[in-house]
Amino acid sequence: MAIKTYREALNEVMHSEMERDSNVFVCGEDISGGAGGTSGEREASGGIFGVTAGLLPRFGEDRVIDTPISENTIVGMAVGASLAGKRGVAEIMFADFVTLALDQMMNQAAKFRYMSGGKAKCPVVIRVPYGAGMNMGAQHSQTMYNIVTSVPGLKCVMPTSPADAKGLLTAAIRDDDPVVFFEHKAMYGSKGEVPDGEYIIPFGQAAVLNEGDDVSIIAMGRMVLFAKESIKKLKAEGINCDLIDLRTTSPLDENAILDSVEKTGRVVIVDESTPRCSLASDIAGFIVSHGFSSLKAPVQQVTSPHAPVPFARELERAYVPSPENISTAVRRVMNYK
Amino acid sequence: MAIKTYREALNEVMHSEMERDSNVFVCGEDISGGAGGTSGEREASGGIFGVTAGLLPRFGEDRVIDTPISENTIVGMAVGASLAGKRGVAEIMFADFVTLALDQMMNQAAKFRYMSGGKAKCPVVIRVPYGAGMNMGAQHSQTMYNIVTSVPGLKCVMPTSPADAKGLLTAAIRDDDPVVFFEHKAMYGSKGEVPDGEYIIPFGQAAVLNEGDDVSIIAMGRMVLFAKESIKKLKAEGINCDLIDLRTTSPLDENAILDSVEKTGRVVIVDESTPRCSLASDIAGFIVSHGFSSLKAPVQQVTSPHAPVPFARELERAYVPSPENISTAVRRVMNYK
Amino acid sequence: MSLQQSRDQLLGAYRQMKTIREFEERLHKEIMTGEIAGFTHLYSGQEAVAVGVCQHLDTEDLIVSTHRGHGHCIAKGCNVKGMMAEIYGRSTGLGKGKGGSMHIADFDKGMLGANGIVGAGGPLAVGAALSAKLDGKGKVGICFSGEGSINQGAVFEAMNMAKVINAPAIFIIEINGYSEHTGASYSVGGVDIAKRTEGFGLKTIEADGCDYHAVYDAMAELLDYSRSGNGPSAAVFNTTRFFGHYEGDPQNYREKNEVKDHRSTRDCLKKFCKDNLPSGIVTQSELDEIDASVMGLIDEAVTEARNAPPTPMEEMEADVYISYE
Amino acid sequence: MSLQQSRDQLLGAYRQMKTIREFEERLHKEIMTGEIAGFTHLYSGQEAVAVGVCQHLDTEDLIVSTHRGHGHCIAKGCNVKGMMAEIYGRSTGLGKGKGGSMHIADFDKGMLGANGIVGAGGPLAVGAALSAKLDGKGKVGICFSGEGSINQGAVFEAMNMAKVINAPAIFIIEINGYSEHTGASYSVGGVDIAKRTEGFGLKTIEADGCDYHAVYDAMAELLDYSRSGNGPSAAVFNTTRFFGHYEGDPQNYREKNEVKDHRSTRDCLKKFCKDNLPSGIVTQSELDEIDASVMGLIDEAVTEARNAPPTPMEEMEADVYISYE
Ligand SMILES: Cc1ncc(C[n+]2csc(CCOP(=O)(O)OP(=O)(O)O)c2C)c(N)n1
Ligand SMILES: Cc1ncc(C[n+]2csc(CCOP(=O)(O)OP(=O)(O)O)c2C)c(N)n1
Ligand SMILES: [Mg+2]
Ligand SMILES: [Mg+2]
Repeated sequence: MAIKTYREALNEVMHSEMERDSNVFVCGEDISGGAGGTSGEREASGGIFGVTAGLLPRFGEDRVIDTPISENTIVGMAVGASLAGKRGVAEIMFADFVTLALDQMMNQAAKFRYMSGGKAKCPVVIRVPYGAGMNMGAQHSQTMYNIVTSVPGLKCVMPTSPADAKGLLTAAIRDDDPVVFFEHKAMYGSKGEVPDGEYIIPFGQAAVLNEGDDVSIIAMGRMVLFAKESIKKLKAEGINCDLIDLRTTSPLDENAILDSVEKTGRVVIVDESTPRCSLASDIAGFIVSHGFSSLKAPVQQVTSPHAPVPFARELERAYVPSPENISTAVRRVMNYK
Repeated sequence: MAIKTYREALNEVMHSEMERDSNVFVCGEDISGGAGGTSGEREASGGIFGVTAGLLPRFGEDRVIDTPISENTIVGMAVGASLAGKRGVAEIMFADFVTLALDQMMNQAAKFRYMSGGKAKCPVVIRVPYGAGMNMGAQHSQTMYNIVTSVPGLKCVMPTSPADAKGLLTAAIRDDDPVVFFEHKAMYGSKGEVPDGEYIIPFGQAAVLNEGDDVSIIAMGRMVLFAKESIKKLKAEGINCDLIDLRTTSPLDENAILDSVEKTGRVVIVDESTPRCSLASDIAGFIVSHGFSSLKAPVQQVTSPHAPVPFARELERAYVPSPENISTAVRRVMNYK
Repeated sequence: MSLQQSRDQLLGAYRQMKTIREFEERLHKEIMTGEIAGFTHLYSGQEAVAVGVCQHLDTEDLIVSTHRGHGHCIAKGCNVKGMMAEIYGRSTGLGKGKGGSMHIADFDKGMLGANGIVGAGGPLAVGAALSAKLDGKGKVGICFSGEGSINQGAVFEAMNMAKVINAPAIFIIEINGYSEHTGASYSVGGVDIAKRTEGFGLKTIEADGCDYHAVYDAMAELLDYSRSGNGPSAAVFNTTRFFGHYEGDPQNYREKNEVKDHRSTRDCLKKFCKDNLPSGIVTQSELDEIDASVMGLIDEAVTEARNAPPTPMEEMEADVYISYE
Repeated sequence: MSLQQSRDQLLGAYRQMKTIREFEERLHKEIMTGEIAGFTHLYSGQEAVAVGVCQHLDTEDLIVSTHRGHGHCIAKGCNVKGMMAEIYGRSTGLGKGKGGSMHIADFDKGMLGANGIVGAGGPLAVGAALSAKLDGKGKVGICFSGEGSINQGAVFEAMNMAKVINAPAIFIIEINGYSEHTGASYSVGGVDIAKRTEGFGLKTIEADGCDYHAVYDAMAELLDYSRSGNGPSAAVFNTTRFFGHYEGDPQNYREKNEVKDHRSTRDCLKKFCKDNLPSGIVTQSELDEIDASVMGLIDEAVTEARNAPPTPMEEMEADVYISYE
């Protein structure tokens, strides 16, 4: 095992999967950068977040495709090529731009197999940097994974550590269904141990990152890191929490959720999205429909408010769920009698 | 009061609002039809579902705008004009095509007021025929209202009777915020009494269409009609249900939901959408977070399955929630002890 | 003047055009019985385009079609009975009845599907072309579009993308005069579609879409160009549709005699006969034989579809994913 | 050769260009202090376009801008201090600090907003133009776009839509050579943007975007055309940006001396002086006075923004709707 950043883990998977399978290609805006520039530096950036660095020099322009600003066609092209036998890994620079590519995701990629009676195969991966916390304003900070999760035919993956980034991206590229892969922008620099060699994490298996009998905290994406912080403080107060990192929101590890709820009877769900039709509500709804008899207290949903992401630093800080918000919610379910 | 169809009610509102306010205009594909045709018949269709009939002859081409097939721009144009002082009423021919216009809905219309610190006003209405049941296949049958409901800054309206169609569309056109207005395709021909003269239904006020102490059925859109059917049969079995027609899913009438749940303690939510991050889960989640102490049984969510809408008649019939599905769910919550 | 084609090739082309025509004429009748559900858009009148294009292709050349896809399917070699059963929504359909008329596909035949989203085929076809480029075997990805779809952002993006990545994508634009109930002269700003495609740097040819030979020849030139690594190209074909936009369309926007006139002056099958019978390269009796065999095939297709078992209930939730847990 | 402008007008134009330039040069420094959060895209180098266009407009003419919007804002008359405070994310900002650099708007000034979604301004501007058309007062809706945005479907759709509905929309395309880290020659298939806009039936003029007079004159002609009911038009201006795509961009894709060279050969302020000082219509001392007053304004703007109160917490959930319950 070596210590690596989330960014490095993702980058290495793309290198190794492109090496392993010549059908894999990547495409997106400025994923190498430098095309048509005056310096002659053909890889000028390696992606705006540096995640695709080194691919172009190694695999060439045919398989590492810088594109014009055309999100719908970036995704659609990857989908079309994947129907034709390739494995496209498309990058949407910011999750917010999923709005522009949703038709190819929801009406095309997600439905081909079904509409063809099982004959089509569309092994495409759409990588989506998401999330707030960097003062990028209302159109560069959204989460969007609730929309993706809602679509039958898409899988939705949200790694929260460098190791999971490796295991899940490898699984995504080898998966034969369309996968949307959410990477939190504020996590690219985060570090952790990453297994050497081939490492695959199957979809639909949540990780139990902490065990405790009092409260079940169910979280996804960057919120898992905040939940970890909160758990440490709560432990000092004598509150012990299960922490369920969903890892994939579709498929959903229903058993992991129900097992934990059965044990604790008290639930806090942490979701960076705005509240309506969110993952938080999805899971709260799932629990009240399927784990009702275990429940001892109202399920607490910790989300952003029903508002766009504000620009001003102070507001954005208060907007995104924090470890303190999580702790407060946990204390509230503990105090419910 | 006169008996009118849902289609007629909508059509009359557009006539009267365009008459009343010269800032109102409508736009969409084939909303009059006939432009550039060889017959010279300038209004050849009045909209593919006939909802905009008669507007062009009465108000002329400047305000009744047939457009090319460009959903993103149809909506964006209505949004831009509405920022500039008009009131645009845009039609997206099928809800499924919201995928193409989502950027202008979610990243533009929904956010202008917030991002401008309250200075912008965007009184746009986007009319969206939605829903399954007419064998139109996976790309012409979707619901999409869960996505719209999730977006802060949009309002989401779903009339279920000709009277509500009148009252809510009038409110939508006069509302100063962006409104997305969902009309079920299978309901256009349905009839009912419609109040004469000006009739406005404020947003955020659910309708209690039936009262009963046993179970709360919460539904929206066409599912309300199915719930009514189910309720009749259940009554014969001695089960009495509240029926809450949400009418607007954003804003949501939280009190109407909680009041009913407090009374019955048993809840069935009926939502035509697929299950994940749906309205059904949203409301189930809301109830378990805010009405937990009243609950006597698991909340039942009646939705379509996590699958695209199938074409074959038999499959589509089984796919959409039916009155029987609702009754089964009601019996299940009744039998829970 | 036109490129030479063998007798077999000509008879094959005729058979396909005739099959499309009769498939559609029959559907037009069957739909009135109420047995066929949903939306059906007939291709009748435009046969020369689908067949003139697809005559040049093999199964590794990929096509992406539109809501009006039956003709493209037949021309690309899809099984006619499987198509009919799909339109009837039966288990024996090409998509087990789960897709329907607007979603007929046959991936084994290089037919990536009809499509209910106008314009969505553009990006998909560029992807198909990209795949062909990566494979380096001189194959192409073909996008069929109506002239109405040429107003959809996706199609423009696709043209630009194909040019930038130098993919062998060919955009076939069929101007049948209408986009639903709206005339082409209204919805296409600037009107001249070839000027648009040229603005994207696509080599473009315009030709008469009611003339099989004109289509065939234009495509020979474009395919030669795109197969040899020169990047994307476009063909603009003027044609006509003999039925309404969808079955049930009262067509108020059309001059009363337009279809009748076009059936007599712009029928691609009649034109094919006029062009090929006089020289004797094909004979009337050969064509008659084909006609009879086509009619027989369509008859069987309808009978079998009608009698086919419905799609079983398990299919409702099957094939959403290959694996999901 | 160029259209005559009064001394006052020229001094006004110079003041705006200088204000934009100094606003951006100052931001470039302030950003390094870490006090300004988020993404900032500087407009420096392109001033002649914003000012040459907006000199013709009044508050009822509407403009829609891009992520690189500061210049368009200033040229359209937005309050400079309110802009600076917005960029600092303060309560005194034009959007109370809730929008930020990418979302500065001033609806009272006919400035419908910078925009973080590349290409989204196209449809919005057509809407603004439609509104102008309905009002019938000869006003226009203007869409600023970079040459990178010209690959976005929304922009094409918007051009077509404007043509079809004959709306007085004017598309201003600023070719500054790059779309983020990618050169224009790569991302624009077919390369010639004017050929594209003409393909949509837009009257199009190309001119030197580093030359205030060239921009001004081109716009006079287009505005005359579009204001008089002839429909949409487009201008393609070649220009350059003096900083990176966003602050912090290492600009590896640019030839080492490119910016230095452009600063010496393509500086629109220098060109303006060369064009207008010799004739004596404006004098160096007048310009010096303007320079001093601009520097003073920017200084004050920064000081006031820094000292302004932060946006209060109540604002976090305010103004999502006008009414909501
Ligand atoms: C995205 C989208 N918008 C609208 C429609 C409805 N619609 C179906 S076909 C059609 C007209 C298409 O015109 P054209 O491209 O000329 O094809 P044609 O029908 O003439 O073959 C429209 C508007 C659709 N299916 N998809
Ligand atoms: C829809 C969308 N895609 C991508 C981006 C990221 N992005 C911001 S600016 C930009 C380049 C724009 O280039 P151009 O239009 O030439 O404008 P310039 O930056 O040169 O002013 C890109 C790709 C975005 N903001 N929105
Ligand atoms: Mg057409
Ligand atoms: Mg640029």
